[in-house]
Amino acid sequence: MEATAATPDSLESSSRLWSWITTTDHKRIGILYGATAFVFLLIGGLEAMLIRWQLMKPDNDFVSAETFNELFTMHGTTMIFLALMPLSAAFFNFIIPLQIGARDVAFPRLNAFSYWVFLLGGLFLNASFLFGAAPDAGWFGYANLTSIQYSPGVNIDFWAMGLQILGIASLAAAFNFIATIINMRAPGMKLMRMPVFTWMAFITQFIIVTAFPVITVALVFLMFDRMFGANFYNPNAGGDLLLWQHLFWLFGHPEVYILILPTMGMVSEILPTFSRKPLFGYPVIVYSGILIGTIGWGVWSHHMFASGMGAAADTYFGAASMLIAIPTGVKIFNWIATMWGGKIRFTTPMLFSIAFIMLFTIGGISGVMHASPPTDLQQTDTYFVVAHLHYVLFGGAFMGIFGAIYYWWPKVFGRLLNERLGKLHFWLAFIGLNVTFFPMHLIGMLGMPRRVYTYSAELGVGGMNLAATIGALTLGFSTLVLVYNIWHTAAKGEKAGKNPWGAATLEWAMSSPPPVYNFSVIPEVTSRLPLWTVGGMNEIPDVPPEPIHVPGGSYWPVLAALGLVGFFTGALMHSLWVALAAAAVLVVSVFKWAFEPFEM
Amino acid sequence: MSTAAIGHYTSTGQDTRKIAFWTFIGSECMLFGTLIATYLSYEGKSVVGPTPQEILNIPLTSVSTFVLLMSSLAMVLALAAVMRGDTRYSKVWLATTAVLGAVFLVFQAFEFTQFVDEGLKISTNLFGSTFFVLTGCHGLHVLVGVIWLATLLIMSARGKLGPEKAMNVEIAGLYWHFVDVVWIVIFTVVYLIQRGPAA
Amino acid sequence: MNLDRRSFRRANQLAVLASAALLLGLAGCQGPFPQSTFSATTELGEDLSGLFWMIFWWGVAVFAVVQVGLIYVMIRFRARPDQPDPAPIHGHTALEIAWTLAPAMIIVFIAVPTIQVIWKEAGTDTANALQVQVIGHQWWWEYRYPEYGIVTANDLHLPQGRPVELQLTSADVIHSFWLPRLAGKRDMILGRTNRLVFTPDSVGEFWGQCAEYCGTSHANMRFRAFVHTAADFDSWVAEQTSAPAAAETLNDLERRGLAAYREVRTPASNSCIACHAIQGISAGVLGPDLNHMGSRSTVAGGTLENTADNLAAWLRDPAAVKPGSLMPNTGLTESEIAGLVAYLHSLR
Amino acid sequence: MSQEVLEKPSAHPSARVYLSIAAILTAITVVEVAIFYIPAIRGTMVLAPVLLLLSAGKFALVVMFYMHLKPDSKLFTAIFTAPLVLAAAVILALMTLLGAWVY
Repeated sequence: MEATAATPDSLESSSRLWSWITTTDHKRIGILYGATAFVFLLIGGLEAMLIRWQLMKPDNDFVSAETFNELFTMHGTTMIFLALMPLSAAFFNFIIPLQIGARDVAFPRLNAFSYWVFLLGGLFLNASFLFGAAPDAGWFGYANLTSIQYSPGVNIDFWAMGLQILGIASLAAAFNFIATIINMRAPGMKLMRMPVFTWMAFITQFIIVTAFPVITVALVFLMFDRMFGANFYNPNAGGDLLLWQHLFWLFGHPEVYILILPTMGMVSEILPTFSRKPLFGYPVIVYSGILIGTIGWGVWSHHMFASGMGAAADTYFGAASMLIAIPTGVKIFNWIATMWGGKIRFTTPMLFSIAFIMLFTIGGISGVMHASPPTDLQQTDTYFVVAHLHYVLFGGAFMGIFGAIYYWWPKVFGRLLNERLGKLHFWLAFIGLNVTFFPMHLIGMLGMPRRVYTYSAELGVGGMNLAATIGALTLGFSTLVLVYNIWHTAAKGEKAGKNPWGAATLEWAMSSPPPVYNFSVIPEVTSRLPLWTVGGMNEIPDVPPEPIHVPGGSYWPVLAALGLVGFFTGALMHSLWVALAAAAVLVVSVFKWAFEPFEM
Repeated sequence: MSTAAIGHYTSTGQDTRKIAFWTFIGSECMLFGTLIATYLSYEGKSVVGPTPQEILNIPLTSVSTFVLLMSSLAMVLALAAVMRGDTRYSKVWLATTAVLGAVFLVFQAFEFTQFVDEGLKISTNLFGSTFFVLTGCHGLHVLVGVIWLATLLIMSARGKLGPEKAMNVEIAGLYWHFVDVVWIVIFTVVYLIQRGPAA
Repeated sequence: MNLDRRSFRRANQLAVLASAALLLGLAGCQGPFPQSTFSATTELGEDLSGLFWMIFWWGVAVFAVVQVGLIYVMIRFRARPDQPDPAPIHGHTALEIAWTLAPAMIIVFIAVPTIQVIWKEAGTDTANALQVQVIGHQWWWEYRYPEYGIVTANDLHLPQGRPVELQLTSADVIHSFWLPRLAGKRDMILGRTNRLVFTPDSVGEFWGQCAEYCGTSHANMRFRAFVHTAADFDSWVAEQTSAPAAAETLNDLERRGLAAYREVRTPASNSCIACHAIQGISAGVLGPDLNHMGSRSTVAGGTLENTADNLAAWLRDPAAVKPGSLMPNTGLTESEIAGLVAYLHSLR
Repeated sequence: MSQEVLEKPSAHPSARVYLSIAAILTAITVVEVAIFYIPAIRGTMVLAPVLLLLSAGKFALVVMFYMHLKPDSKLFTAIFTAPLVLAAAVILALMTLLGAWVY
């Protein structure tokens, strides 16, 4: 999806492709993240369609058991690591510097490195399909099914190393954004004057920085078990299989807050704009976000209530998991209060944000249902949990992200997406989502476990599975409506001025798409809603009074990324030479990068 | 924070790289924390093979702990020298830090080979797996530190490490001290407090 | 602007109607659900579903409050032409406290009964409970009754009225024993023994399935539980502990099957006796115990009814019935299959 | 983390301070190893808490003085101690859940 270039004056460079490969401009890296993540979203969606087609009727033989197991593993891994997180990262990259009044992120080349490691990691993971050895132990990959004894193929090596690479990309980006948000805010923008999207992104980065090391260690243990015969997950040597589950979910639950907090930030930007009213209870939303981030670290074992940890652990983790419903509930009430007394315009972003509130509430409630350990004994590992997670991740995260795509599209590309096509996309997605996932609550309670490639007719859930498949096809088609909308408005879309929606935050203070230096003069803010407050910020002239130095591109990040991923490829191939050669490329690139004159 | 003039406006008056690096150190705390948690959770659960009491060499590791402590001292003296623009002592102390780090690595390599000879490999038992991954990960960090210090030494030798570059040395110092602090925890938790049933 | 509101309201009603119809229509027209969590028949199962319905109705209440509030706000405060910009309200502390305490109260109402049920289930005494060791294998179930010295597979037989304690473990990867109508689920992990205690109250056949993804044929790892009256259970035990019929009493078809069973094939791991156990004939432990296999309700880990042609289809090509099955295709001839089916079904 | 204008640069301590700290660290290490070799304490339950306290002392000394955390802005203290506390909590939680407190 070759995006239309940003304003012509900002992107003069010899060849367009090379300028994209060596770009260090946070806006272009954001577009790259968004485009790549959207392609992976379509791949993940295709996997979902195949899964639903196989489960359409009992004892179906559309795909083999092995293929189905690869499909549901890759659907989970792709949607979480290759679609949802990078789509959030696309908005982090493009919008955060604009919202805090900065010219770019703190370390532009590190930002480029993060993107290229992400892209190569995604290709590395999906290359497994070419070798007919796609990962097939679930996105969670419980121990000792992933051991060399029970998964002798390279499937799990692709999966474990793919996640390691993607982990490095997320960590590198997280350090970058934390430094950017702390140190590059415009004068006058105290922390409590930052836009809510930047706040939620800030919390998300701290969760990434503390959660990803845990899964990195768990994956290192798995790789040492598989490649060097270590005993971390070997019960015969005294190892405990629950070590993997604890380490994975210690990362896994903060991970789901990494997935949802950015979207809560997006919705908190969209609702005030289309209600023409400031966000209700800004400090409460910020503190409840922080609370969600911290309590999120104390609840991981609610994924393990059936593993027999004992009554004391179940009691603590059950109570702590229920506790998280309170800050989430507070946010939902604050969003509704934002709309209360407002002047609500039902544009596409607004529709998606309202649907986010509705569907995330349903997901939150079905979540509380299995926060209680005894009820979880019936619900865990069934389609009830599949319904819960899709209501919070699709109904929640993706609806919010679709809203944000329609909301910030004019700022990124200079043209508005077509509203009528947008509403068609919304209604198809809203109906498709409910038709697909609401019956799954019932399918789960009626006895269908998760991750089964088929089920018997006597189970009695054939009809509802058929409905879910029809709903899934509607969802698939709705996403294609968005693709058509993008293609249709690429040339003919309505031109967007500086502030097409009349929003209040800094990113709407410059032209769309923004010039490469973002702000002709560094903005100075005196209010949380600079564009809505009289004297809220200084005047931003269209032409910079004195020339602004814009750092050029650099090819060392992409080379370093190639070196890093090459090293993992060498490890996968059990070839020391490939690994050493790639490591050499990485080391040389890092040194060249460190000593390259790069004036911020 | 007097080490480097700040080129352009920052919200907190601190150096952006230093903020990013302290975040990195926080993240590394979680990495080593998980490794140590696994070591302690699995301590005493090995079914077979040499136990910590039988195989750990306390005198040798006490000396290597002392070596790493002294390298931290050398590091701060190096930073002080770079800040005062004293090129001679910058080179002396940077070299001392790097050499002490290398000595620590030699001690560790010797310890590893000795363990393997005495029948403790990564695949032998739980103790072998957790011990080698924990101390190996720390050793890798020391190696990266030694390479980083060597680079600074070369920069200083070429006269490109004046007081205006002191922040580079301070950040290298943060990394080095952190690696030393992690070893302090490992030395106590793994070597001195040998929990679990004696062989 | 009008178009948006009208299309919005009509489409909204359509969505609500569609979801409601779907839910009611489909739920009603299905037959009985053998693995439904709604129809528990033990005290443990009733505790679990009691908690579920309690939380469910709290959920419906919260859902109603949020959706009604949302829909009211959308209709009441939608933008009217040339309406002045609304007053910029930033917050309201009393409201914030109110809707923090309200969810907190609901959480307390949910948490207290939850904790009671947790400790009640953990504390049930198992003094005279029937001990059954349940061992998960890649993709079938092994049961052992130490009290009676019985080893069987896939069909779990239990007496009515007597508490039973299942000692759950696994022989390979992690499985999860899920018997919705009697006991909920509990993971089966190599190196640990988990327990599940319940008292079957009503006689009948109850279906269960593995709930933790355990490899290629995770979907085919099913089992059935049979609750008998005390008398029927004792006769089942008697039947299971009886010695197999002597070789002479077999008719010649069954005898041919016994010969095929005993035959050492090439490679040796293809021979039945390498993996299976029949009293006095073979003592293999990798595959299910075949003593009294004829009296079992299903074949191939609970996926096929135990009829002659199902058993024949299974013997002919195990991987077709259970993909990835560890039972190799031993290339049996049709006559060997016919003999084996007759012989195995003779083991009542 | 309120916004401070360019913070007054606090001078880094003199070499003498660093040397004294190095001496203390060495002393503590010697004490730790010595305790390890005293049979009276070795087998008892008191060994672990004492050694943990001593190493915590060394940890604090290095972090506060060599890493200059004490005089530096509270921002760095916050960024470092939050994950540190979380890591300690993870260690205790995992040891509890995996049943490591058995003696």
